Amino acid sequence: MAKKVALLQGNEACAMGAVYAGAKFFGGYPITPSTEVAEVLSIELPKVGGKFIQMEDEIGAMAAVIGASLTGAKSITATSGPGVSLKQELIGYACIAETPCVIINVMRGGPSTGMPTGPGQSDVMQAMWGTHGDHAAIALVPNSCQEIFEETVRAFNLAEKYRMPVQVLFDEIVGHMRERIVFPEPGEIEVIDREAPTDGPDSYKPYDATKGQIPPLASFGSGYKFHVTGLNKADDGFPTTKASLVEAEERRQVAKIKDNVDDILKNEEYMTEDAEVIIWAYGSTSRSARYAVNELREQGIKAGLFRPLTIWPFPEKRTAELAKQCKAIVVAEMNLGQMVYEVDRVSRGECVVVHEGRVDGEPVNPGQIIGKVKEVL
Amino acid sequence: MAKKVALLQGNEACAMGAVYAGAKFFGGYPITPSTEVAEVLSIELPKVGGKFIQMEDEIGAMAAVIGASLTGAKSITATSGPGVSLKQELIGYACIAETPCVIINVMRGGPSTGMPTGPGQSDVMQAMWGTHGDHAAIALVPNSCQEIFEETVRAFNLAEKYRMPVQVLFDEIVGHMRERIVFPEPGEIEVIDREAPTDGPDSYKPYDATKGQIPPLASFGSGYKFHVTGLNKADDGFPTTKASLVEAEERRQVAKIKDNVDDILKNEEYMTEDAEVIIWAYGSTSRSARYAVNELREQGIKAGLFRPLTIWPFPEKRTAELAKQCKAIVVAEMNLGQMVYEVDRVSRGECVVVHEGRVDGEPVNPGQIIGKVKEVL
Amino acid sequence: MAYDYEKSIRPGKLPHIWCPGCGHGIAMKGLIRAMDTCELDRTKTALVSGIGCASRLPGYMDACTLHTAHGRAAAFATGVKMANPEMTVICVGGDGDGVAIGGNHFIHACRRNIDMTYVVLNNYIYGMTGGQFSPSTPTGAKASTTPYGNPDPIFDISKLAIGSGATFVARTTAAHPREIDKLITQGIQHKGMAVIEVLDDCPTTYGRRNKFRSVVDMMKELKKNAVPAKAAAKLPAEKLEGKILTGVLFHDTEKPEYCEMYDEVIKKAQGA
Amino acid sequence: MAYDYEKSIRPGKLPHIWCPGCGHGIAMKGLIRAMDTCELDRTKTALVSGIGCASRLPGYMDACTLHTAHGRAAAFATGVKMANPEMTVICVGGDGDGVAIGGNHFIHACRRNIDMTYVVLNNYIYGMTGGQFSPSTPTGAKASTTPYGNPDPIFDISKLAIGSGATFVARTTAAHPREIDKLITQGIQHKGMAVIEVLDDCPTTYGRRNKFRSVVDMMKELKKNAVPAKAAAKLPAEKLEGKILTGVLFHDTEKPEYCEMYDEVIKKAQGA
Amino acid sequence: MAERYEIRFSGAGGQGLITAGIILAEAASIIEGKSAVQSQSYGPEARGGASKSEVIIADGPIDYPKATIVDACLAMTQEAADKYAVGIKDGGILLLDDDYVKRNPEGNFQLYRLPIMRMAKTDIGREIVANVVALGAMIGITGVVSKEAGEEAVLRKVPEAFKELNKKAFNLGYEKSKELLN
Amino acid sequence: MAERYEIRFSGAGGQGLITAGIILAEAASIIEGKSAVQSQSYGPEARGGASKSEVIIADGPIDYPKATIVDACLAMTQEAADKYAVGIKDGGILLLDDDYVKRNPEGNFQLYRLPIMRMAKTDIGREIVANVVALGAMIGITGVVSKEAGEEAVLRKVPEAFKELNKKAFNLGYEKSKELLN
Amino acid sequence: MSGARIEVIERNCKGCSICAEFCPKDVLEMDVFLVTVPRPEDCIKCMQCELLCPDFAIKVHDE
Amino acid sequence: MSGARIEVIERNCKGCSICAEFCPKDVLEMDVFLVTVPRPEDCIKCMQCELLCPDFAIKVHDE
Ligand SMILES: Cc1ncc(C[n+]2csc(CCOP(=O)(O)OP(=O)(O)O)c2C)c(N)n1
Ligand SMILES: Cc1ncc(C[n+]2csc(CCOP(=O)(O)OP(=O)(O)O)c2C)c(N)n1
Ligand code: SF4
Ligand code: SF4
Ligand code: SF4
Ligand code: SF4
Ligand code: SF4
Ligand code: SF4
Ligand SMILES: [Mg+2]
Ligand SMILES: [Mg+2]
Repeated sequence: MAKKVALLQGNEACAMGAVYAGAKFFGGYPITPSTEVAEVLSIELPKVGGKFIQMEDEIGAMAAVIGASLTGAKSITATSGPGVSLKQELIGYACIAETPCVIINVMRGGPSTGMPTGPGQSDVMQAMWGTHGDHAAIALVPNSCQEIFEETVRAFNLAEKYRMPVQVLFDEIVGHMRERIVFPEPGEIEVIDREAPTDGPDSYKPYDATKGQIPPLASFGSGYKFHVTGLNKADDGFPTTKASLVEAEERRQVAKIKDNVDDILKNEEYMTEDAEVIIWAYGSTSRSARYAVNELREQGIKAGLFRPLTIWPFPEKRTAELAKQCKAIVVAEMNLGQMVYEVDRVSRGECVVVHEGRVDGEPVNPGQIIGKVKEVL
Repeated sequence: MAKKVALLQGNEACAMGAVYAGAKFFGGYPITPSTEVAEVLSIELPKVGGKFIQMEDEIGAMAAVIGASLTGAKSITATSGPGVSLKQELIGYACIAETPCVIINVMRGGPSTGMPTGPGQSDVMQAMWGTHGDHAAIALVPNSCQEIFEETVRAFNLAEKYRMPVQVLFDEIVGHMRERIVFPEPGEIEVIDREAPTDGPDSYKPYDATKGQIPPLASFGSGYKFHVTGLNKADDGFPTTKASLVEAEERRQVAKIKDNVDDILKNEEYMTEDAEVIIWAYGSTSRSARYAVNELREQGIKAGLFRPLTIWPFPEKRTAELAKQCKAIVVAEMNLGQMVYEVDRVSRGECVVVHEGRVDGEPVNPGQIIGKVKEVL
Repeated sequence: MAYDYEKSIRPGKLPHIWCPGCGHGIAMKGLIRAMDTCELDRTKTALVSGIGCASRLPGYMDACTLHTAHGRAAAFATGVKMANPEMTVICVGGDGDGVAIGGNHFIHACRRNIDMTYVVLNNYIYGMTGGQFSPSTPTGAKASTTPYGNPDPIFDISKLAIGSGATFVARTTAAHPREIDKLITQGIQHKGMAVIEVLDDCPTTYGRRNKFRSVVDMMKELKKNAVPAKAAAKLPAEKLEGKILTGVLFHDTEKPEYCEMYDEVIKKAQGA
Repeated sequence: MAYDYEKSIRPGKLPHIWCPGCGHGIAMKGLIRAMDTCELDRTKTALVSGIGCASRLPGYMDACTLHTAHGRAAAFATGVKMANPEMTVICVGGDGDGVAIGGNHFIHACRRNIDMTYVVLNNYIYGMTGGQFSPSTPTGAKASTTPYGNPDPIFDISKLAIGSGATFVARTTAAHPREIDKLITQGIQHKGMAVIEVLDDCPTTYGRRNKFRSVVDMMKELKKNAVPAKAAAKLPAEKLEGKILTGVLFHDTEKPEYCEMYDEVIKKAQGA
Repeated sequence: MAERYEIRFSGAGGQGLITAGIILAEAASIIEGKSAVQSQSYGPEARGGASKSEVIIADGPIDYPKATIVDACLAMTQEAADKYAVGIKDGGILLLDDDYVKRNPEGNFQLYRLPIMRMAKTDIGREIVANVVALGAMIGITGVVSKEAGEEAVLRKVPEAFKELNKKAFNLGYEKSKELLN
Repeated sequence: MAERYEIRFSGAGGQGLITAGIILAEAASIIEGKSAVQSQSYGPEARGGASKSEVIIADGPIDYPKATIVDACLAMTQEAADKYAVGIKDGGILLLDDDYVKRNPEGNFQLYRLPIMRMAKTDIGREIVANVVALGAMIGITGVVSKEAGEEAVLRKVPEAFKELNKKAFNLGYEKSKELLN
Repeated sequence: MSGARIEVIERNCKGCSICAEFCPKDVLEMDVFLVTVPRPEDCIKCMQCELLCPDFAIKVHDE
Repeated sequence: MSGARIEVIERNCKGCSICAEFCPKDVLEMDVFLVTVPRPEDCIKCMQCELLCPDFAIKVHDE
């Protein structure tokens, strides 16, 4: 039987991906250009017995999402730059309390209110460093409607598997454009649920490292009574200031990502084998970059594309390898220079690293990338 | 006549520095370990006709500070990690609206609520990347009570001169410890006030680049009628989506810092001339580092200290030079690795760059730094 | 006869961005008339707003205008007023901006009773983002995020203002233009926190979805449902079902104003 | 006779961190008695708090306990309740946590009338951070940030709850221990948003600064100023100067509860 | 890239041109199995005056999702014509509403004019279907998708009650455009 | 580093030991012109049970502001003694309240005992000055600052009305400690 | 009573028809996106149109 | 009426003296940081002490 297909906006695909992943709770506050994610989920979630709530602000939305997740419901919120900035404190809470949840950031232009209806890619460093204190981060950056669907599912999987908030960032261009989506059949894409505790209610400890780097999380209401806090805590979940316990917990929470990068990283390469210049790009910009690579190849220039789908943790190993192989890396982003700092760092001076960007609300187009490539060669 | 001296906490020194710099408005919300800054200003500001207001939360505090600054009052807020996370959206607003203000972050331990009474240095990357969208940042990191006084004055000067928010970050250790302070006489330290417009009210444009990279800012109530917004704007202050205008404004706001790094950077070096290993440290950790350097030198190891007082913009040039000169750089910070990424980046593989940190609420002590130095040599 | 609004509006800013029939324009005219009645020196008048269609209003006005972040108008305004009490401070914004994300700053400004006038343009919807429900969207109504009808109970914004300590609270609608400037004028003249709720309309995102054939129907509905508070006092409860009480709802001249309270602090500090 | 509190408290957690004489401990006992009276299954009971001394309370209780970020208890609790309506949700927190930084979540939870019980331990100060004034610190009082006396007017927390739509609102004090559990019990049994304000004391950061010789004096003051709302109704205004009305202040059984409203949404969505 | 075909629909907000673009994209990608990307521009936040909707159709995958050089453009109002009848390729197609666009945009294109709004109002009796009339005309002129695919896509999008109306509108636009070609 | 001298005051919160540390630091840095750094530990947020206050005194600048190895330590309660009478250097000084500290901490130090609380209560008549008695004793035993500097620092800190009381308390502690030394 | 001169600022008028609908004397009429003034002589200067126009697009002048 | 057995949990008692002060029968007395029970026989079991103790440190048992 033929698969279900539809022409969907990226934002709509994101919502459908969440439903496919088993989302049962959305808490949000409307903001351009992310509103369609909420609007579609307000239709779809109640159909599957899920809950949609529009909270009083983005902070409340993030709080509700964490609270809901602690009852076992897969939870998601969607917003844009200003909302993400407001959520920073509670994103840190989700990290330290190790609560799975998915945060969609449909990136618009500018700092502050900026350019609400214009695209941008200027929140990518914030995705790693936005909240205070030490913490790990996972951030995904799809570049098509189909991929937004799939990466939203992957975001839920990673959130549940690693017990932490996962951000999916895509710019307004992919968020609002429409493409054909082929809906996967149930089971066609793996859907991961958080691990249930093996211990009984009496011996259960929510952060028991002896249960593995990612201890199982029980659900409120399921017979377990436990404590969750945003303070530094011991393995039993209760606040502590005992140096050894604090240090161990904080290091575990960062290590659980560092030690599993290969499972979390995902990227695509196009004509990189013999490339002398690599275009390093993600999101809608990577589409311009691919277009540029084709043009450049036609002109006999050995260009290739490296496209991360996971930007946090940073694809350090592969980027470093490519730096050794090529003459130059052109980092194309719709900003004034963000991921380029990471690319530059891991390249260790092995090749020229340059940035090509813009922040005027227009996409980084193939022409300017081609120009930059010719400039550096 | 002998100068006034007193034994003050770092937090108290910060408040006195603000008064010296001419602060006339404080808007805040209490949070450990920064409360003494507010408490002292609640005593001192009304004495000089200034205003102290405790707002309903940190967001309101940041808003009040920006609003007050637009009337011409030098304005300041003081908080700690969780509060800084909440302020992120409005820090971006202060950037794009180019409103001078000073934000004190007395750094505590952990993400989220973490360890309120424990020290940390885990908010330094957030100081650059915490808010969404492209923007510039200035962040200062004093390491003694006297220096907190002086750097608070410098923070106001830089805020007024460059029309932007300036953050002063110091950890709980320097914030709460007491040392002798020698109060400078009035005029002994330069105090800079924002440039007044030369144009009359009719021709005045708040972002007129023809007036220089940092256009003068008029004050509400002084006879000028103008518009301030957080949207991308033209030079007249009104929102625009015209690509060329948006791009020009955003680039100017980042360039004004890039082009003036030498004026903004400040750092101290100790025994670096012949150093084979450089300890790169700031805040209280730099005091441990200096102690370590002395010990190491006694043991015949050529160690030196590079101590930035300005971490944002990043002291790129000098760090790169040192990387060329030495065998290894040990970046010591009370975190799991933050500024070390920047040091690593600009070192371009010229020397070994390692991190020595901890996040258990205890200071990074000289012993562990010495150990690390010996390990890398 | 014909009123001269233009002298209060920044040259070249009209036509404004609001949709055909948007009630915000009617309220803006009322605000201008009130500012004229109070003879406000525009260089000493700050118009502060958050984000939203309503919040675009200050940008058109020839004054000290501050278009802040979503929900933060009252807090920015508090800073402006505290730092320079000479200024007349007027906040203008939507229902979402004022009492959804802005709720905390709104109620605390009311509590402090700081001398400002807050004009809420309540079109019971998030207009600018395309019509999601707001805390004042009628229960059961259709919005882009309530496809099955709105489950949320509403805030009575005026009641909230009274409950949180504002000392002058009044309400009217876009269909009562003369009352708009009358009430805003009283609000500006009142020393303390004044909240004026103006019920208006968003034909684009609310009207269509909720079966209003045109903006005119929305205006007529406002006209029909408005009952002056004085008159209402004499009516039986059932007669007030679904009605909107208009006019001055609360007025207290006893509670001290915040900036004056702070002047006392300064006196003590300097006296000591 | 002697009440068995221990079975509700996590083993080894006593003595608690609160200072000698801190009223929070008295309120905690009342909460335990109420939870027992309502025979709450602790595995189906969520105790949610923000940050502050009061917010440390859930950590001692043997239940599903959620110690959130400062001011966010009501919002986290809303997520818990919506996602699993089977749970009994009780928020506990201080005055600062609840109505300063937490004000917006507090009033919106009241507006939605979601089925939870919010116990505000109002010691009219920010205790945990060392005694800065809160929105309920009496005007004129001394706090670490009001060296010249507090210029801020206060929130009447119960009035705020009523003004924002809560359907059960009651108040008592730490000096009236039996009333604490009586009112919390009613709050838990009430279907909808119940707010119980318990006025207690912070001898460490408020008492000393404000010339209370001891915590006992603070308790006596609470006893002295409390007037049952019913009795007060019959007293002349001047007799009520500086008094605290106690007991049930507001009770509405008409307004629909939020989770039930949302069940209707689900029915429609699945019916369609 | 050769196989890309770019179409732009422009006019006043509320004229349903975004829908026209969506229907065309569905005809191409869902019904004819080609690749298609549809996108639009917005004014401040979610609203604004003149609006445009673009559809890119190709046989292979479409990388760059925005218009590069437009093959065919529709302008329903003067403002739209002035603002969006740009970046059209030499010899490209430009269809204007005969009543509402008085001034022809500068440039070297195959220019066509149809009184689209009037046709919708008078011939069909409902202004709101002007976008479908326009769609029919654009398909007729460009032939980027088949008449059948276009018609089916239209019918899939509209509720039962309006199918006939829209079918008439689509065909009217299609036929009239064919007449222009002869 | 040789010239560092580290002193720790510990006891129950509210016994005024932070003040004792501050007074000592002022005596050293403001009055005697040495370098001094005073710091303290806190419980959760701003409060908590046993508390400590540390003072580091040196002739030159003080880099590391926290204790490395303590030269002299005061413990006013058993809890404080158990928790904070650690990291004291071999042969270092430890002063205990004779009534409130029953168990001696392990370690090789010069141990001194004085009934500090009792002295304050009975001899001076006010428990709250126990911290000043303790300060006098610590200065007497360690000689880290002169008696005069200590006394002046105390007097600078207290309001007129309490100067006599505190002077007596300081001297009492100082004298009694001297007796111990003989 | 004598009529009035009613000025329509065409570039501001968005054709919402509020003025026409609320005019008690039917002085105004809509021409699709623009208001017109077919019967100025009937105007009683109640000012409703000017007060209610959201777009600063209609003014009632004495004549 | 016969007195009661009053149990003081010493490790919980913080010596706030609330129980002693509010005891109507003066059954309790403070010894600096701890409450003592010099006159259990006078106890009328009003439970005030137990109800008001913030520290779960005093219990009134039947005897
Ligand atoms: C922090 C933040 N969250 C959300 C938004 C998106 N947003 C802009 S305006 C608005 C609501 C506007 O509604 P209202 O205040 O009622 O004004 P109206 O448009 O209805 O006049 C929202 C949610 C934003 N700009 N910033
Ligand atoms: C975001 C944030 N801001 C501020 C603080 C600091 N803080 C912790 S508790 C508290 C106030 C506590 O007062 P209250 O809620 O009345 O509880 P109490 O301690 O009086 O029982 C504050 C301001 C914080 N932890 N997080
Ligand atoms: S969307 Fe609604 S509120 Fe916004 S301008 Fe249009 S009509 Fe007015
Ligand atoms: S500080 Fe106040 S509120 Fe906190 S525990 Fe002590 S007495 Fe209680
Ligand atoms: S003034 Fe009154 S009568 Fe005259 S046109 Fe306007 S609405 Fe009609
Ligand atoms: S009310 Fe104003 S905008 Fe509307 S039709 Fe009349 S003149 Fe035009
Ligand atoms: S029960 Fe009553 S009488 Fe007995 S000790 Fe306690 S307070 Fe006193
Ligand atoms: S009330 Fe409790 S804590 Fe206080 S003295 Fe009595 S028993 Fe001890
Ligand atoms: Mg609105
Ligand atoms: Mg409190």
